Amino acid sequence: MVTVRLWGSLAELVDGKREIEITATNLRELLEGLGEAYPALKPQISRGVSVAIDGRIYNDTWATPINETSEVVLLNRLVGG
Amino acid sequence: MPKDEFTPRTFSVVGTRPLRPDGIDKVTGRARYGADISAPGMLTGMVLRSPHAHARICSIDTSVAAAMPGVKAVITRADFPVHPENNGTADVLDNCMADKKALYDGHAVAAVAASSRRAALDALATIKVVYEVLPHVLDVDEAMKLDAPILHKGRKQEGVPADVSDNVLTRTEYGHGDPEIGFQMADLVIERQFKTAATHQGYIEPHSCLATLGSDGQGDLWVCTQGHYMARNTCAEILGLDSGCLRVTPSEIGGGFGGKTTVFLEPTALLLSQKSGRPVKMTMTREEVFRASGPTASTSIDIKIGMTKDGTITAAKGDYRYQNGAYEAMNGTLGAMTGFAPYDLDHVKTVGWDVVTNRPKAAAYRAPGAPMAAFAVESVIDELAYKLGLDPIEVRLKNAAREGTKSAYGPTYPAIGLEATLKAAKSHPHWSAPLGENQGRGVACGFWFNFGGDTCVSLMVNPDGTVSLSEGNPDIGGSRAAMSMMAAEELGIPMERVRTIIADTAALGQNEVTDGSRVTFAVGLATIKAARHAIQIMVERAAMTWGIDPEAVEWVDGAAQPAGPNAGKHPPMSLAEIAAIASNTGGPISGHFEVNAEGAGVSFGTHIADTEVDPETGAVKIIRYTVFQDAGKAVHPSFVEGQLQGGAVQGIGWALNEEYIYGKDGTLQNAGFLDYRIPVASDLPMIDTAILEIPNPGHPYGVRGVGETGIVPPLAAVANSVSRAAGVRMTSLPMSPPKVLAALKKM
Amino acid sequence: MSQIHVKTIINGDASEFLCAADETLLDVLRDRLDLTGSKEGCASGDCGACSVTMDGRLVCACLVLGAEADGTEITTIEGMATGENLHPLQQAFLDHAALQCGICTPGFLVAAKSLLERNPDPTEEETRYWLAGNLCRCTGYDKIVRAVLDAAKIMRETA
Amino acid sequence: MQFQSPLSVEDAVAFLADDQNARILSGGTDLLVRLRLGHIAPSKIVDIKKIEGMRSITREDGGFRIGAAVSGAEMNENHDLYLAWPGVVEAAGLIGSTQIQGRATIVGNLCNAGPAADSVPALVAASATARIAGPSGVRDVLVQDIPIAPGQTSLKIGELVTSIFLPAQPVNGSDAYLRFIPRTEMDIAVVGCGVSLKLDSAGTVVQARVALGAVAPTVLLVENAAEILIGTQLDDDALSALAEASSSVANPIDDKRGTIAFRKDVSGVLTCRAAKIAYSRAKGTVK
Repeated sequence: MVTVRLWGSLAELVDGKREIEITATNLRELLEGLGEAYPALKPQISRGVSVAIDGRIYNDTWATPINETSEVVLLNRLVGG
Repeated sequence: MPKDEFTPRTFSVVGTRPLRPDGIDKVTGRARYGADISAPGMLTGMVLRSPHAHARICSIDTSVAAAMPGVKAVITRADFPVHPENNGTADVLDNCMADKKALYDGHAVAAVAASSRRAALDALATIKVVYEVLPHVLDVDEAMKLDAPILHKGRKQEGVPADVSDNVLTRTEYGHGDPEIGFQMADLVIERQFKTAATHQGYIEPHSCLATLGSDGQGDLWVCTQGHYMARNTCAEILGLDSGCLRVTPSEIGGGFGGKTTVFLEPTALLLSQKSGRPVKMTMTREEVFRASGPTASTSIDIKIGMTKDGTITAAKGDYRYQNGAYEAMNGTLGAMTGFAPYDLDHVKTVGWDVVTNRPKAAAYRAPGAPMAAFAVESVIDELAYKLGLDPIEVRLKNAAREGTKSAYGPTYPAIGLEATLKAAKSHPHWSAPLGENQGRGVACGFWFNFGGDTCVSLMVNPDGTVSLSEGNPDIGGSRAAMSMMAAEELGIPMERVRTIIADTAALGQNEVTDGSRVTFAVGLATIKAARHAIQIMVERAAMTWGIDPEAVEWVDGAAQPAGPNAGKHPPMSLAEIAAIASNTGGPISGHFEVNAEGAGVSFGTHIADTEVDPETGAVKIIRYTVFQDAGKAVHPSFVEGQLQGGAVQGIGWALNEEYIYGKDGTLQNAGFLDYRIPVASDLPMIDTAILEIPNPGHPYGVRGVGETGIVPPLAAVANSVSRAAGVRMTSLPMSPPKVLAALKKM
Repeated sequence: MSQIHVKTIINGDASEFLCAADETLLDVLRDRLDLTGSKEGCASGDCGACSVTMDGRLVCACLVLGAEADGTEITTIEGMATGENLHPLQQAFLDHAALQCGICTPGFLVAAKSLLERNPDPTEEETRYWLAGNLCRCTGYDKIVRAVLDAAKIMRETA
Repeated sequence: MQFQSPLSVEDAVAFLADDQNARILSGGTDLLVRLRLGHIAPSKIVDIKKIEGMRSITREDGGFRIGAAVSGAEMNENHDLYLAWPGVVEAAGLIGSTQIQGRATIVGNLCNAGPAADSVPALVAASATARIAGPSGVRDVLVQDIPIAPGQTSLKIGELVTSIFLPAQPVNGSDAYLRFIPRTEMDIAVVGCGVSLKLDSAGTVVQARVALGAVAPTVLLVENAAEILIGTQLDDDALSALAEASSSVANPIDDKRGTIAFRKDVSGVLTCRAAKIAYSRAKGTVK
């Protein structure tokens, strides 16, 4: 199981839980698992999220590995200039 | 776990300051920018724009224009063939050509293509648009009220409360701990509201493109853009084309700063070309650039911070309300994520609001959303330090985020360079230099994420031993030079032997836009990997020539050589030697690398600003300015300095005089360089820089993006400096002379 | 609209063109004569990207009518280098990395050349004020000013 | 649109009298901007630069006659003119960038009748006159009588200003002009102030004229400035009375360039600063 930390306004969609647990070994499993376990998160996930894994930020790469001890934080999908 | 790419090494090319390969073209006027190219039979395309801030478009009559001599095509929104499914693309189309409503002064409503500029202008003048003028709203706090004029219905996202208007599209909350507990532990709590005006990226080259599109859907587009793949994909989606049929070639780009990360004219130009059967060139006037392209958000921000007598921040709260113009954007979200990012906080809560108003659609502007947030946060920290009698750098050092700090936006930081920039600032002579009468010194920190994204590089080894490198990101500040340097470093040959070009969309795979300070990091990474790929092939060719196993060959100083005593004795084969016999050893040699380069390292900077305030007029003069920033590894230090200097000066302009000024009717009053006051040479001193190099573990050479962070601290650094010089806290940008004088008079 | 016949000397070469009464010198240079080195950044004289000299006087080509060029001598960025030899200012801009995007560079070079012709040893302040009509959004002007001062020094030493 | 470049004043007058939609082109730095923005659509452009005398500065009665097509840069390069009327030359020199200076003229600055025209307060303080040619001949009028409202002048159809006359600068006389702008260059004046002073040999003011720009629809003469300054040596009391007078006569608007309160305050500040410069120039302590 991986612990996923949500940002505040996402937590409001899952009964105020700031952290949720999900079975995932990579980014793809994480994003799919979240949407299935918590349908309320689906609209935001389909609009796009970034995921910080051990302090580095990922957007798309499905195969990015996630360990049980990894720090996983969901972020709004980032843009730059 | 993501694997570390960085290995410490010594460099022979990286870190030097060679001349840029595109330099001679640019100093002789030969370089071709967006508007510098023509095509046989070319028409001029021009746009008719709404004079109203908010109006229903009742009807558009183009019949007179269409019948005029020289007019070859006239289009309105009704001529666009598809409605994109993707909300973001639908917004882009709506911004390119208004549908049922004009949402801001300058919103495009029709376009013509004609045989001359004069004919196009005359035709535009005959187009009759019947508008029903609607009430408009420009200010973010006004737009959030329930009784505000509403731009779009039904776009509120989940999480936006019912007690704000439909103009509020998103509300985002970040943070951890409980600030209310933290404020109890503070010796001093300061809460203030801040305002910042909308500013424009201010690139000197107006948007321009030359489009050809046939009735068969085959097209070519020449355009000044930060992302030609983005331009291709967006235009294809908007026009219902196969993206493979549309080839986009980027021109030299005359500045972007985020403002050229979307399309404005391109779909219109393509459609006009298709309708007229002729190439169509469109170039915005400067007035159009200001009225209809790229400003960033204006903001209203509440910050509350508690501090103990020894300078420890006990709690921090921020409410960031940003208006993004007429369509969805996420500047407020990014403000809420970045404002407190430099600090190690136990109790922090930030809320970001993204709101629409009757202003042009906000485009990204260098670290979008972050400079305004830093202005507000760093101002309160400065005021706390001042009132508690503490050194403002010491206070920041005491609270600085470092490796292992849980950031205000969530993740725990890996190795970062904030502390190093603060220490460098503290020990720099600037910090201890004496100040004169009416002068003040301000310091501020800034943070930006930096990105990677889709990237392709191809590296061709030519028969004469030179190397051609193709990358897919427009070169906005010297990236061709940086790529040639990194390829040369890796291959072990002189930089002059590597020529880098920007390939068109048909010549290389998908590349993310030149944004997010990503190019030197991500394209650099792909360049190094492509060079390694070519080296692997060259090693195999040498091994074949020598009749030994490729594992027994290594690449040293630009040549293959036997590795270890068992490989046998062979003189090294240079790159040129291997290239010369490529036809004999299997054929041409090239390396390539395609990647979605994720995991870019975050970036921090600290700026010191000295200003002098004229107590009788409120005029502010920048006396001295120094930038300290972590570059990971500066590939070309002059170009890194240039990024830091340019970012600082854009921030100085934002702090002092730049602003979008609207009349009561919602029309823009200063759509030109005369009254949109970007800094001129005589406004400024030299901008000193100190580049720190704390390697980015995610890049083979330790490179970190540097382009954006430089604009984050200056708003606050200048405001803190002016506040100390004037003896009154400045909370509204720009700090134009009337505002400063009014503040002085209130004291 | 009848066209006006104009005879000029541009970058040392006799040049004739027809233009409409409302066409600017910048329009003529870029669209009729293919001299696209002068850039249009504003068309209102506020950015200096179209700087050229007319009878030795620095002007914005966007604020001169094509018809006014009749009988004058115009110099543009395209006339600055001699064959393959760059002008010392051009070389200094390269040496100092005084350009990023490069769109303002032709205007700065033409304006700086005009400065050094009048004042071979300008101070930093004189340089900054002379160039105040040339906008640059990339560099913060630091490296541009250094390049001009350095070129001035080189030109004095080799004069 | 037609383009004409007459060789004589008579021909220029004829072109202008003949066509009310004709516009005069001298430096063109305002005309071409308005043309490009589509704010005007003249049927005829009359370029006056080829008319004899339009591009020269000549001595006349101890003063200077400045042709209507003389650029700011050319004024600045005339050393005698600068020595006599440094304030006027500096005011002309503040109009726009180096590039604009190569073209812009004080007559154009005057005849555009913009409230913020830099050279006009300096010319008014200097008691300059404009020579006007028209269908009914030539007349001379005070510069302050030319602008009558923003964008409007007292010139009649067919008339044009052919030159500006700056009178002889008296012994112990000089002038100064200062303006306030948000940046250091490239802006339109938020407040402008021209001051012209004559002193006696003891350094006491015997003549004074103060004019303000950008704080009213047209240039303002601070009528009681002479009363306040004459007989003083610009002591602190005189200066604060002057500042007060200047601020109270200013009648500005709020716009994108400044607020009413700011413009009134800064009118007083600039008047004092300009007066001090003019005073030290007149005393010969500053050249």
